[in-house]
Amino acid sequence: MTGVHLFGLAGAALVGCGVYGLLMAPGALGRILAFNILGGGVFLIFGVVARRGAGAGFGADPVPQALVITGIVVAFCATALAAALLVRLSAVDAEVARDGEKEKET
Amino acid sequence: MSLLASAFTLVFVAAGIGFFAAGTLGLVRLPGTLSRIHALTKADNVGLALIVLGLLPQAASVLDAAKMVAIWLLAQLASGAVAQVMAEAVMAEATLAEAKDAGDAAPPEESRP
Amino acid sequence: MSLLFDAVLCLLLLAGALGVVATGAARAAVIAFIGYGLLLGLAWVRLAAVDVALTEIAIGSGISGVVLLRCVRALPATPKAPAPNPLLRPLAAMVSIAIAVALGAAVLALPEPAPSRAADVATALPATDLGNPVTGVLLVFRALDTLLEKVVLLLSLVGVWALSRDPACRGRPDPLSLEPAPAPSAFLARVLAPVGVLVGLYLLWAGADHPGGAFQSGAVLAAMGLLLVMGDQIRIPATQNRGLRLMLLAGPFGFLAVGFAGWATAGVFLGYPPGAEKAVIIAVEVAITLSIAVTLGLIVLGPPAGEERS
Amino acid sequence: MSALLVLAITAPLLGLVPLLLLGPRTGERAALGMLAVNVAITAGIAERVAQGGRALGYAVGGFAPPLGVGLRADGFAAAMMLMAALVLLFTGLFAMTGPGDMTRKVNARGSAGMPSTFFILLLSLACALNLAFLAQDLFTLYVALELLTFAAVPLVCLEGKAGQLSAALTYLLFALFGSVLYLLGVVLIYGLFGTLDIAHLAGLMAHGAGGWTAAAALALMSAGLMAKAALFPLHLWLPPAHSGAPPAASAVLSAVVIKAPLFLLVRLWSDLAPLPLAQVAGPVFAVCGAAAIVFCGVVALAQERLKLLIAYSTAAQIGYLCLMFPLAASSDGPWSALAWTGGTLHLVSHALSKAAMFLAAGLIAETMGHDRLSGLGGVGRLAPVSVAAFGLGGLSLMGLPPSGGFVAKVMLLTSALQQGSWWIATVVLVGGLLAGGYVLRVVVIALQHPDSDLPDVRECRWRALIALALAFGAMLVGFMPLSPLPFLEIGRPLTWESVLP
Repeated sequence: MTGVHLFGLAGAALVGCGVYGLLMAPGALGRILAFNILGGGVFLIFGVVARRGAGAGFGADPVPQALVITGIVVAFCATALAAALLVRLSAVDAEVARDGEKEKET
Repeated sequence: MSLLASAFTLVFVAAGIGFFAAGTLGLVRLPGTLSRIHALTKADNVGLALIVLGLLPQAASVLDAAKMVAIWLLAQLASGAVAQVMAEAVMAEATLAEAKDAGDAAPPEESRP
Repeated sequence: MSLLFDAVLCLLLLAGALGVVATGAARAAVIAFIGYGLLLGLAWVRLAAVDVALTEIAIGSGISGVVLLRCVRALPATPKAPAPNPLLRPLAAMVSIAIAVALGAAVLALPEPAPSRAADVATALPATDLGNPVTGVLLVFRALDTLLEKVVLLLSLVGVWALSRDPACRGRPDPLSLEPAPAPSAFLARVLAPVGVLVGLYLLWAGADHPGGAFQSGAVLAAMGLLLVMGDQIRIPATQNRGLRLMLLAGPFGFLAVGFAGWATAGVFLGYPPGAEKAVIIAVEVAITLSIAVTLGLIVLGPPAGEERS
Repeated sequence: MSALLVLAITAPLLGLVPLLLLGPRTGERAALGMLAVNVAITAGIAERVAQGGRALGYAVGGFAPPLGVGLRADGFAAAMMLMAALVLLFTGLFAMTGPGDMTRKVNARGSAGMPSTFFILLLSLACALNLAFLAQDLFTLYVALELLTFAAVPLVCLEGKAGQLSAALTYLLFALFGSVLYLLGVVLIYGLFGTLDIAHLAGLMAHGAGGWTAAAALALMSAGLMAKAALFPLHLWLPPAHSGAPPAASAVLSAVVIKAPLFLLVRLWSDLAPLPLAQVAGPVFAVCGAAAIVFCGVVALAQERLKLLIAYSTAAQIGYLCLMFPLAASSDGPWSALAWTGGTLHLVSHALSKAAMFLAAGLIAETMGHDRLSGLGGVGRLAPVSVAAFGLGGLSLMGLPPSGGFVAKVMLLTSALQQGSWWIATVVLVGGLLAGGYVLRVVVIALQHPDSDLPDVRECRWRALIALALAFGAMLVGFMPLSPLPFLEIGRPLTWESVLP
């Protein structure tokens, strides 16, 4: 058992955590966070693959590293879009609820 | 020489970790946001300073050492300013809560616009 | 000794992830997530992937954290969505554990010696004159992915802007913090921002040969921009501002232009002119850093609030 | 090396510059121009593939796979690209600010053109789809899928209503979950083989390398693609998202956006996976497909709103492609080739007919002010062209001649009968009956004598003609001979030999 194996197992466990969060999170924000945990686990496994492929004078295979960097940015974009959707949805819901109450009063 | 440097590093980093531990303990155990911020910023600043100081002899070049000192300075600046901002926010919230309490004490008909 | 360190780090990572997933309170979960991101950055350093570590800490933990904290502040304290049936909890836990175990077994069963492209990269890298192989993969060997990922970034900003109340998506986004800014924020912005910009530019410059590069630099620059906004040092720009839009387009379309120019200079799309590879690559990096910084900052600021009534 | 492949990906992006920098009208015209250019480029690619009888290839940056990223157009990819480009152009024309839109009163029920954001998203979709059809690198395909998601999700909520926003959020979460699963599979594949190029991987996997980990990786990638394509049982996000969007957006979402993950599913299982593995996986897909056809078909019959009905019909029709997998993976030469042609032809004809039906439904809803089926009696008098477009598009769903759906379904049916798969043949027939039920229900209502006075409005004629043109397109596909098409087979099996220098 080496450190690299440990990180591989940790990545697998993070994926498990993320799946649990996606299944059981009470709200959309919880699901967004779980998606990020899940993504982090997948990236970490990719990092382990990269580290195992060390050679030719590099500490880790550079191709997976570059792919992970791209992946992190894409995951950020997804998080940002989902968060913005969630905020707008809750604002619109609040408006609808307020209008409903007003109608009841009149 | 290298033995001496290692001993120096060991002592100072250990001391720094001690301060960090104390700061974290304060964060977890102390009551009230203000006292927590106080414990955290004070202890962590000293802790970071000790760790940076302890690591200086290990730096490969003067430039690396300068980078570490710069990290310490930046962290000082950020934590000091952020602590101030947070403290102001806590005070503002407290004032708001007081005003709200006073409002609630008044008869409900009047508090409605 | 280092195995012990790795083991402790893995356990902390796991605890952080469980904390995020199990915490009911939204704000606490987000703060736990930021801490988890920092730990993940450490794990990347241990895996000899410093470029990824910088990206994870700057974007995966830093800017994502700000976006999520803003989201928490804007949401009502009590979510209306009902929690899933607690009876399902053991079932979900079992499914998750099964997935984790199977995946762990798959990771341990990967072939030895591991297949790798490191040798290919090492052979092809000297021709580009770059010292950092990750930058080489991102900007030369797999430049198409990087170019399109810039488009993804732009598109996610378009998606955020489309959520504006104003159908034309014009105006300025809502302010980030209290107005007027508290004195310490203004002080921090004035003192830290110049230093931070310097750090960002250093990351960009160093990225050709050492860990660093456009993403890491762009994230730091975006953070400095947000700091200036929070400290009332600069005004949030309106989304229809022509200069702003040019900055957004500079990265993806500058890159695309270099790609087309490759036909003339190197005979192939996204090829670099022989002899001047490094100079052109750095020019592309400057353009995409600018766009990344502006786009990230604007994504954090959120949809514009509509045209101001004068 | 064919530069057209690069242009197919980059040309649509060039249209973003005027949209983001110039006024909305100029940007809109430039976008439509770019969509037309995209049709020309994809037609050029299809023509070259047909002429040369072999696939076109391009190594981006001059770095051949596995170090670099390769683009490759075979017959199947070229057909899909041309279809997608046509649907996007027609939808763009439908959504543009047309004559009369600017002067029309706000309160009159007239469709104005869509905002600039719509055209930004449409062009990005064109880029993402072309990339998904051309890229031969599993990670580049991941980027293509993400690009597709980021262009598709905002389409759902362009009007910012509460229902649309929540449908968009659900769609985004499903799509992201799909992406992560797909990426996890990609990571395992890289760990096993050290390359992500499909042609290289197919060669490596053909000898059974990778063992159960490779099978697990393919399963993960397929599950991710299924979530993105709304394949039963992961279809729950589709009906609210596709029915809530504005008509032009619904049309592209239902017609072409879900086709990219389906296309990749076909790539994965008929080009990448070794045959023994595909023979194991085939029946699983077929069961999912059969469940989709029957379950979603019955639910579509029970719908009270026209757009929801069409959306459920999309979820059902996706199933036909999945019926193809066990038939195409059998070692029974000509009959498996027939099934493969039928399944892929179904992707094309469904795209054209579904786009026509969503556009027509949008016009019908706009004319009547609602899309409740119970209140649509007699709408055929107000919107005759739209109802005709809806009905002609419906022919293809029902599998009646002359239509692309007819040809595709007869091919699947013949192959199933020849291979003795009675249950698949039964599902094809039952699905056709269900589709007949829900399409005819709408047409009968539309042609009824109206219950009450009809509103004094007319359908927007030129927009209805666009829908009709798409429906005719779906019919034209029906004049293909009932045999495996040589064009779709060009460039199979996958290899870079004689494609790249």
